Amino acid sequence: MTSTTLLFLVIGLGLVAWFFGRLKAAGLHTRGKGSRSVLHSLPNYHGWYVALWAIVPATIFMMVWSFVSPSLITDAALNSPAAAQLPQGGFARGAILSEARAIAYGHQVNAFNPLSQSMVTPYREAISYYQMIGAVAALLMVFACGVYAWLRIKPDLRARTKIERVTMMVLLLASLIAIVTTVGIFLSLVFETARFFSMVSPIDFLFGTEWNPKAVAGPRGETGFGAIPLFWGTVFIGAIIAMIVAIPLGLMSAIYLTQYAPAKFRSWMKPILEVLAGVPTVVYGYFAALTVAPALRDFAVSIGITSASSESALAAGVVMGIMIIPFVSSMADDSIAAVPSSMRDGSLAMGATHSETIKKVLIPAALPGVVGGVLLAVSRAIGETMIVVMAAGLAANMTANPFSSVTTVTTQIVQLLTGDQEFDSPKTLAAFALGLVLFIVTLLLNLIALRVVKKYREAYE
Amino acid sequence: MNDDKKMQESSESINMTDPATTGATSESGTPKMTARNVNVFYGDKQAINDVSIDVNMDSVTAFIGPSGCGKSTFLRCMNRMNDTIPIARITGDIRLEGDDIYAPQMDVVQLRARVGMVFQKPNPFPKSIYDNIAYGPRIHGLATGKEELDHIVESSLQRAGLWSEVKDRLQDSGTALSGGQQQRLCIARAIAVDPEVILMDEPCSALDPIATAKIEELIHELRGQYAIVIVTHNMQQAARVSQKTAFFHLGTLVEYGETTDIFTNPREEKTRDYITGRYG
Amino acid sequence: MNDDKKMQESSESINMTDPATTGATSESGTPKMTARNVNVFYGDKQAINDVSIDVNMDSVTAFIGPSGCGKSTFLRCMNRMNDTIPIARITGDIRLEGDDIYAPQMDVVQLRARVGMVFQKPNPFPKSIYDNIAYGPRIHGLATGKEELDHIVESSLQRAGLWSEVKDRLQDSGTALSGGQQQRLCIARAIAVDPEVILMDEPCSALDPIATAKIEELIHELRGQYAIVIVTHNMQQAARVSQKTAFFHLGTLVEYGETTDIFTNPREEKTRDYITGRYG
Amino acid sequence: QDQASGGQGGTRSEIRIVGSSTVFPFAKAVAEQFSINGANPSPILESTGTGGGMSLFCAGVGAGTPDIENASRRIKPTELELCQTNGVTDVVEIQIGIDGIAVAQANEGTAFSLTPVQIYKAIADRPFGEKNTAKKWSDIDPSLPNFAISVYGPPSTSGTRDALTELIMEVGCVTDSATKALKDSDKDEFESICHDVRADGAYIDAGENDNLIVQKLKANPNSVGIFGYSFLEANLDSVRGIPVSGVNPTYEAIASGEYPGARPLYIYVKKQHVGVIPGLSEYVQEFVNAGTRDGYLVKAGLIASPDSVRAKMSEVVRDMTPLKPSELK
Amino acid sequence: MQKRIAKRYAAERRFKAIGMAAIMLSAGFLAFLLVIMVGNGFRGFTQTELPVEIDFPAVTGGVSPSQFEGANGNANIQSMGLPDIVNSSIELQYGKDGTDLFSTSGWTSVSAMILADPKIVEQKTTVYLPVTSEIDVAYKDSGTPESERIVSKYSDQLSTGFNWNFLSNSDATDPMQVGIWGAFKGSLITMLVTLLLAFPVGVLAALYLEEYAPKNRLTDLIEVSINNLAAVPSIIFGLLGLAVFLNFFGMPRSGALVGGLTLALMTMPVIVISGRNAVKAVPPSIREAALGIGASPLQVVFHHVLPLALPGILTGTIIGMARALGETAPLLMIGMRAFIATPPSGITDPATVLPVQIFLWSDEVDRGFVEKTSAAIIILLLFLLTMNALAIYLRNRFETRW
Ligand SMILES: Nc1ncnc2c1ncn2[C@@H]1O[C@H](COP(=O)(O)OP(=O)(O)OP(=O)(O)O)[C@@H](O)[C@H]1O
Ligand SMILES: Nc1ncnc2c1ncn2[C@@H]1O[C@H](COP(=O)(O)OP(=O)(O)OP(=O)(O)O)[C@@H](O)[C@H]1O
Ligand SMILES: [Mg+2]
Ligand SMILES: [Mg+2]
Repeated sequence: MTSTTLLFLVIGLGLVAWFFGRLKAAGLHTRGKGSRSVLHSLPNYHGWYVALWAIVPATIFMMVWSFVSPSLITDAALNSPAAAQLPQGGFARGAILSEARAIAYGHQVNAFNPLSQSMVTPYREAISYYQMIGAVAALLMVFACGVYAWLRIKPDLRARTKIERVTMMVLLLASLIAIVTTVGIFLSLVFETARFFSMVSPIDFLFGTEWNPKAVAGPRGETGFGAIPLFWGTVFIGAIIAMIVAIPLGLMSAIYLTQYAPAKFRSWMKPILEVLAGVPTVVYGYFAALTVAPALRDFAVSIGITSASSESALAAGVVMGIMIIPFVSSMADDSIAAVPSSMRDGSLAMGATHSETIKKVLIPAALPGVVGGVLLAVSRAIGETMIVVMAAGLAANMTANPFSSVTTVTTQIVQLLTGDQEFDSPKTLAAFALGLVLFIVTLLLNLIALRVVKKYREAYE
Repeated sequence: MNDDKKMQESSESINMTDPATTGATSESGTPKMTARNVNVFYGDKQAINDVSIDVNMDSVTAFIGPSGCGKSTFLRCMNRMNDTIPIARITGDIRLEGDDIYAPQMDVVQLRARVGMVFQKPNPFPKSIYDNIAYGPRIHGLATGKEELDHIVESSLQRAGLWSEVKDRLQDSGTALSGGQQQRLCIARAIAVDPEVILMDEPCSALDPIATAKIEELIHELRGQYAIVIVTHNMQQAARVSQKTAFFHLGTLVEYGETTDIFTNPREEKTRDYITGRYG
Repeated sequence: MNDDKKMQESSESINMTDPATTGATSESGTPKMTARNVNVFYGDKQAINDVSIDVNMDSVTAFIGPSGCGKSTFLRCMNRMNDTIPIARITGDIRLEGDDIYAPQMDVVQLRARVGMVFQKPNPFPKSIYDNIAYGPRIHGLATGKEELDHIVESSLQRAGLWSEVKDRLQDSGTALSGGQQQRLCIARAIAVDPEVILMDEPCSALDPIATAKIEELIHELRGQYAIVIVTHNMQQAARVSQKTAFFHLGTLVEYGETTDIFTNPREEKTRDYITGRYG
Repeated sequence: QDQASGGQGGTRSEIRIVGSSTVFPFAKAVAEQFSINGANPSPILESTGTGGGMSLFCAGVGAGTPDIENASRRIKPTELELCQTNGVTDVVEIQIGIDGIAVAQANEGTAFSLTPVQIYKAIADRPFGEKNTAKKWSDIDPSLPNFAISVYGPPSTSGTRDALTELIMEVGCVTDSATKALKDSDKDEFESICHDVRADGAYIDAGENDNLIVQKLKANPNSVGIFGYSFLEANLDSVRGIPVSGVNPTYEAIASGEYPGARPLYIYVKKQHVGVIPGLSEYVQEFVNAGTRDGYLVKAGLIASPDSVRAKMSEVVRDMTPLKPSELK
Repeated sequence: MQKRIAKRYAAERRFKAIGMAAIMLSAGFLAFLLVIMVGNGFRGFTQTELPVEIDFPAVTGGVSPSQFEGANGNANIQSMGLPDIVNSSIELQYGKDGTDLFSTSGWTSVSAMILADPKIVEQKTTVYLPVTSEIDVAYKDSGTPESERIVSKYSDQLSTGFNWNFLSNSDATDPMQVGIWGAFKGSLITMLVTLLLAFPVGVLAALYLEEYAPKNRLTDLIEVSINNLAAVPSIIFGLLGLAVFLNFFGMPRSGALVGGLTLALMTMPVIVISGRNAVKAVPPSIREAALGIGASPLQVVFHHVLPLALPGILTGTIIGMARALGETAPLLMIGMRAFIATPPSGITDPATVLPVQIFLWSDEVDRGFVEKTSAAIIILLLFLLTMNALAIYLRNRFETRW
C-alpha cells in the first residue's frame, strides 16, 4: 500500500467516522424546551468532531513516518547481501541506492547503473515491510482516536465550539504567514549583509557617492561601494520621473471618472486603465528599450541635447509612470469617493462650480488618502526591475539630467547576483546589502503610508 | 454636468392651477419664491406630485410630514441641488423673485449663492473656521481685499451667534467644533455669501437638545433678514420656529397655512391624524 | 470569540438596589428578563448608567427617549449583540428566566436564538425568501426534515402576516420585497427560531405609514406569545403598541411604568417635558 | 541518515549546467545537439553568471547540485577551495574555446583605429596615477578624431570586464615603466591604477550579451562598444570592429593571438558525477568536438582554441584529469 | 460679475477637458503599446519557406507506410535517417550548398507529416521547409547583403506560412525552431501552484483580519507585514525563495513548485488586501442579521460574508495572479532563467515561464529572435487580457447591490 492510497484510505475512514458521529448525535437529538434540541451542536458538527479526531492524528503520524521510514528502508536494504558490492560512500553509492529505490517504487524502469538492479529486490522487500508497519499503525490510530471521539459524543458536548476553535486556529495561521515571510526575507538577507559589512564599511556604503565597485580599495581607501547614486537613480526614476507622469494622469483620470464621466463610460474605462497595471514588466521593458528610448533620444538630439544617450532615465521613468497610472488612479478614486458626499453638496450649495468643488474641497479632503496611495505606488515603482534593466542602463550616475543613463537598486541587485564575480566577493554580497536596505526603505514607506491613510480615515469617522 | 437640464413644461404650466386650492398663500407681501405644479421623478418613480407653494420673506416656513414624503426632495429643487442626482427629473415652474430658476439662462452657480442651504448633518469643510466662512465670498469674488474678507467672516459668525465662541481660534479646523457649533458654522457659511433664501433640511436632527435650542434661537433672530425654509420631523419644533407650515404626504402637499392654524385647527383629516401621532 | 467576556461584578451586584426606586416592576407574573444595575461603557464613555428593569412575557415594553440616550445600547445588551463591539464593556446582571446571560457557561449563540432581534433597517439576507426564514432553523437544527422546515417557514410567515403576499414567490430574493415586507420578513425570520423574547430597535423608522401600521398590527398579534421590547422615537407609536414604557435620558432610566401612566401622568418632570415635545 | 538520498535527493536523469552568460549560447547549442535525436534527455541549462554558478557548483556533490559549470574566467583558488571543503574534490577544467573582446563602432561612425594605451587612457579612472580628464579622443592623442569619449562596455561584475582590464587595460598600463614597477612594490596601487575604470560618464556600463547595445551604437554612431566577439560577428551588417594596434578583430586574428583581446572560456565538470549522471561524459565530449575550426560552435561565434590546447583538452576529457590547486598559481 | 462667472465657467470647462485628456492619454498609451507589440510580433507567427520535392520511393528505396503508424512510428522514423533523406532531396534541387538555405531541423516537419499521414512515403511530395533565420529575416525585413542576395535569387519561390511550430515547440537555439509551448505550460503549472497556495491562504487571512482579529500588537504586526509585502520589490522574493525553499528546504531547483511558492508569497498579500476590501464592503447589517438569530461568528462569515465577498475577492485574486504571471525578477533567482527544451510535466520538473522566456529571447544574439520575442509577448498579453476580462466579467456578473 503506497502512502497515497493510505492517505485516501484514512480520509475515507474519516468520512465513515463523520457518518457515525453524526448518526450517534442525531440519535441523541430529542426536543427539549420548546422546539429546541437538547443537543448543544448540530449533528453535523459532532460528525466533523469525530472525523477530525480520526484523520488529524493519523495524518500527522503518516507525515512523521514518511520522514523516518526512508532511512529505515535503506538501512534494511543495506543489510542484504547484495549491498556488499556497492562502492563505499560518495555520490555514486547514493545514486545507485536511489536508483534502485526508484525502480522498486516503480518510478523508473531501467537502471543507468547496472549495480542498481541487484539492489532492487532487497529494496522491494524492505519497502513492503515498512509500508505495512506504517499502514497498520496509521489505521490503528484512526480507529483509536475515532472511537475515543465517538464515545465522547454527549448532548452537551460543545462540538461546534471545538470545531470553530480549530477553524479559527487555521485562520490565524494563514495570517501569520505574512509575518513568517517578512521574517524570512529579513533572515535571508541579513547574514550575507553582515558578511558584506565586514568587508565594506556601512558608512561608505550608505553615504558613499560613487558606485563603481573595485576589487581593491583605491588610494584614498575608496571602495566604490557608495550606494547613494543607486538610491538616487531609484528615486529619480521611480519617485520623480514616474510620478511626474503618473500623478497628474492618474489623479485627473480618477477625477474625471468619479466626478464627470457617465456611469457607462466609467464602467468601461476603469478596467481598460487597469490593464495598464497588468501588462508584464518585461513587456514594458521591451517597449521602453526599443520604442520609447530611441524616440526620446532622437527628440533630445533634435532639440539640441547632443549628449543624450539612448538609455535614459526618462525612458524608463516615463514607461514606469504609465505602468503605475492605475495604482494612483484607483487610490485617488477610492479616497475621493471616501470624502463624504455632504462635503460636495455643501460646496455646491454655496454656489461653487464643479471644478471649484473638486479643487478646493474634494482634493484637499482626499489629499492624505491620495498621498498614501502615491506612496504605495512609489514603493511599487522603486521595486521595479525589468524596465530599468532593459531601458535605463547600468551606469550609476548621480545626475539630474533625465536624458542620461542612471541605474537603480533592484537592477544592480540582479546585475551583481548574475555577474561573473566570485560569490564571496563584496561585489556579490553587496546585492544582499542593497536588498536589505531597500526592504527597510519600503517598510518605512509603508509605515508612513499606513499612518497617513489611517489618520485620514479617522478624520471622517 | 446638468447645466442644460431644463424644465420640460415650464411655459404652459404657469398659473394653470389656482394656488389657493392647495393652500399656497400670498397674503403678506410679494412672495420671495413661488413654485407652481412641481413634479419630481426619480427615474420612473414620482417623488413630488403637483406641488405649488409660495415662500415669503418675513416668515419661517416649515415643511413637515412622514419620512419619505418628499420634503427634502422639494427643498432641493428650490436651489437646484437636485441637479446633482442624475436620475432626478423635474417639471413645473419655480421662480425666485419672478426669475424662472430652471430657465436655460439661469446660472445655477449664482442661483445657489442666492438660495443657500444647510444640511441635516453639519458638513463643515475640513479647513480652518476662517476658510470655511471665507470659501463662499472667495469663489464669488465678494471681497476685494483681506480686510473686507475679514469683515465678512466676522459679521457672518456674529450673525450666526458663533463669534464669541470661536473668535480666538479662527485657524482651528472646522471639524474640531462640537456638533451644534458645526451646524451654526454651516449657517454662518451660508450667510456669508449674502443669500436671499436659506433652506434648512432637518438642521437639528443630529444635535442634542441644548444645541437644538441654540439653533432654534438663531432661526428666530435671522427671520426677516432672509426667507427661511426648514424641514423638520419634530412637530414641536415646527410649532416653535415657524410662522407657516406645509404638510406633505406621499409627495403631495396636503395642507399649507399659518402654523397656528395647522396645529390647532387643521383643515384636512390627514393633517390632523399626523399631528396627533396617528401615524408617521 | 467573546465567549469568555463576562460580567465583572455579577455576584455582588444582584439585588443591591431596590428595583422599585427606578421603577422596575414585577406585578404581572414572573418577569421573563431581569436587568439589575447595568452599566455600559464604550471605551471610557459611559452610555448606560445603573439601569434596572424587568421585562414581562405578557406585555410589550417600549423604550423611548431622545437620540443618543442609550436605548439601542441597552437593547443590544439584552441578547449580547454588544459583544460584537470590541470597546463595549458591561457590568451588572441580566438574567433570562433566572440564567445569567453573561455567565461564562452561557452560550451566546443559543442565547440569541432565545432572544431574537429585529433591526432599524430591514436587513434580509440576499437569498431567497424561503432561505431567509429557513436559515435560523437550519443552523439550530430545529427541523429534522424538509417537511418540517417547510412547515416552520410557512407558519413563521403566517404569523408575520406575510404568507399571503409571498407564498407564490418563496424562491424570489428577500431583497426584492418592499421595505415594509422586508421588515416583516425579518420579524418572520426572528420568529422562525422560536424565540422567547423579541427585541425590536426602531423597526418602523425606515418605513412608510402604511407599512408601519402593518407592523404595529403584527406586534399586537404577537403579544403574549413572546416578550416584546420595542425601541421607538415616536411617542404615539409607543402609546399605541406598548403596555409598559421606559423613558431613558442620558443613559439613565428616568421612569418605567404602565404606558398609560407615563403618557397621561408622568411622575418625573423630565418625562413630562419630553412627552410634551419640550425637547428631543 | 538516508544514504539513498545522499543528502541531496537521489539521482536524476538529465544533466544540469549553470554558469556564465557568455558561455550560455554555446552550451545551449551543444545541449541541443546532444539531445537532438532523443538519444539523451535535454540538459537543463541555467544562465546564472560565473560567480553565482560557482557557488551552486561548489555547494556539494549529489543530485541537487549541478554537474557542469560554465565559466567566462578561470576558477578562483578560493572557489576551488570551497569546492573541496564541500566535498567536490575532483573538478575537471576544460577550455572550450576563446572569446575575443571586440572593440567596435557603428558602420556609420567615423572609422579610426586604437591602441591598448589609448583605450587605457580613455577609460581608466587614473591613467598612470593622474585623474582622468580626457573628454575627447583627441585629448588623448591629437591624431584621434575630435569627438567625445563615449564607450559602452561591460559592467564591473562581468567576466568580460575582467578580461578587458587584464587583456587591454593592463597591457596599455604597463607600457609605463614606473607603473609597471608598482606591480611588485605596491600591488594594490598597481591594480587601482591599471584596473579601475572611470565613473564620470565617459565609460558607460552596458549589459554584455544584449541586442540593445547594437541599437545603442547605431543610435550614437560616434560611440565605441566593447563586447564579446561572437556578438560582433552576428551583427556585422550594422557594426564593425575597430582595429586595435592595427589588427582587426577577425576570427583569424583572435585565434592566432594577434589581436590583443582574447580570453579563454571554460567548463568545469564534477568528476564525481561522471558515470552517475547519465550522459555526462558524452556531453563534455560533444562540447569539445563542437569547438573545432569547422564545428557548429564556431559558426555561433566561438573561436576555436589553438591546436595544442585542443589536444591537451582531448586528453583531459579522456582521462577526466582533475584540476590541481597548484595549477591556478 | 458676469465676467467673473464667464471666467469660472471657462475654468470649469478647461478642468473637465484636462480630465478627459488624461484618460485619453492613458488609454492611448495602452493602445499604442498594444499596436506596437502586435505590429512587431505578428510576423513571429509566420515562417519563410521554400518548396522541396521529396521523391520518397526513390530516396528510401521503398518503405511501407504501415511502419509509421502507431506507437513505434517515431522510432522508425529515427531509424530511417530522415535528415539525410531530406538533405539529399534539397541538394538535388538547390545544388551542393542547398542545405545552407534551410533551417537545420526542417526535417522534423517532414517527420510530423509522415506521422500524420504515413501514405506520403509512397509518393513524390512537395513539402515547404523553413529557411534559415538569416534568410527569414531578410525576406520579411532586411538582412545581411548575403542573405538579401539569396532572397532576390529565390524571390519567386519563397513564401510565408503559418509557423505551427511556434505554438507547439519549446526553446531552441535556432529561431526558426523555437516555440512557446514549454514556457506556456510552465507558466500554467506555476500559476496553478500559486493559485492553490495563495488563494486559500489569502482568503483565510483576509477573513481573519477583517472579521475576528482582536485589536492588539500581533494584529498590527500582521497588518503591517501584509501591506509591506505587497510593496516589497519582487526581486527580494526571489532571494527569499532561494534562501528558504532551495537552500533550507532543499526543493528541486528550477521547478514550478518553487516558482509557484515564491510567487504565491508575493501574490498572497495582494489577495489579502483586496479580500479585506471585499469583506469590508459586505454591509454590517447582514452580519447583525445573522448574529441576531443566533449564528456563531464562524457561521456568519462562512454562510453570509464570504459568499457575498467572493466576487470581489476573485477579481483581486485575478489581478494579483496577472501580476505574478508577468513576473520575471524573482524567478531569475530560483533557477527558472534556464534553457529548458522539454516542457515540464509536473511541479518538480525544471520549467521556465513566459516572461522569462521573453527576457531570454530578447537577449539573444540572433536577429530572428526579435520577432519571436514580440510574438511571445503577444501570447502573454492574450493570456493576461483573458484573465482581465474574466475579472471584469466576474465583477459585473456577481456585483451585489444593497
Ligand atoms: N436619490 C434618490 N434616488 C431615488 N429615489 C430617491 C432619491 N432620493 C429620494 N428618493 C425617494 O424619493 C422619495 C422622497 O424622498 P425624500 O428624501 O424627499 O423624503 P423626505 O420627506 O425628506 O424623508 P425624510 O424625512 O426621511 O428625510 C422617497 O420615496 C425616496 O425613496
Ligand atoms: N459603537 C459605539 N462606540 C462608541 N460609542 C457608541 C457606540 N454606539 C453608541 N455609542 C454612544 O452611546 C450612546 C448611546 O447610543 P445609543 O445608540 O444606544 O442611543 P439611542 O438611544 O439608540 O439613540 P438613537 O435614538 O439615535 O438610536 C451615544 O452617546 C452614542 O454616541
Ligand atoms: Mg429628508
Ligand atoms: Mg438607536
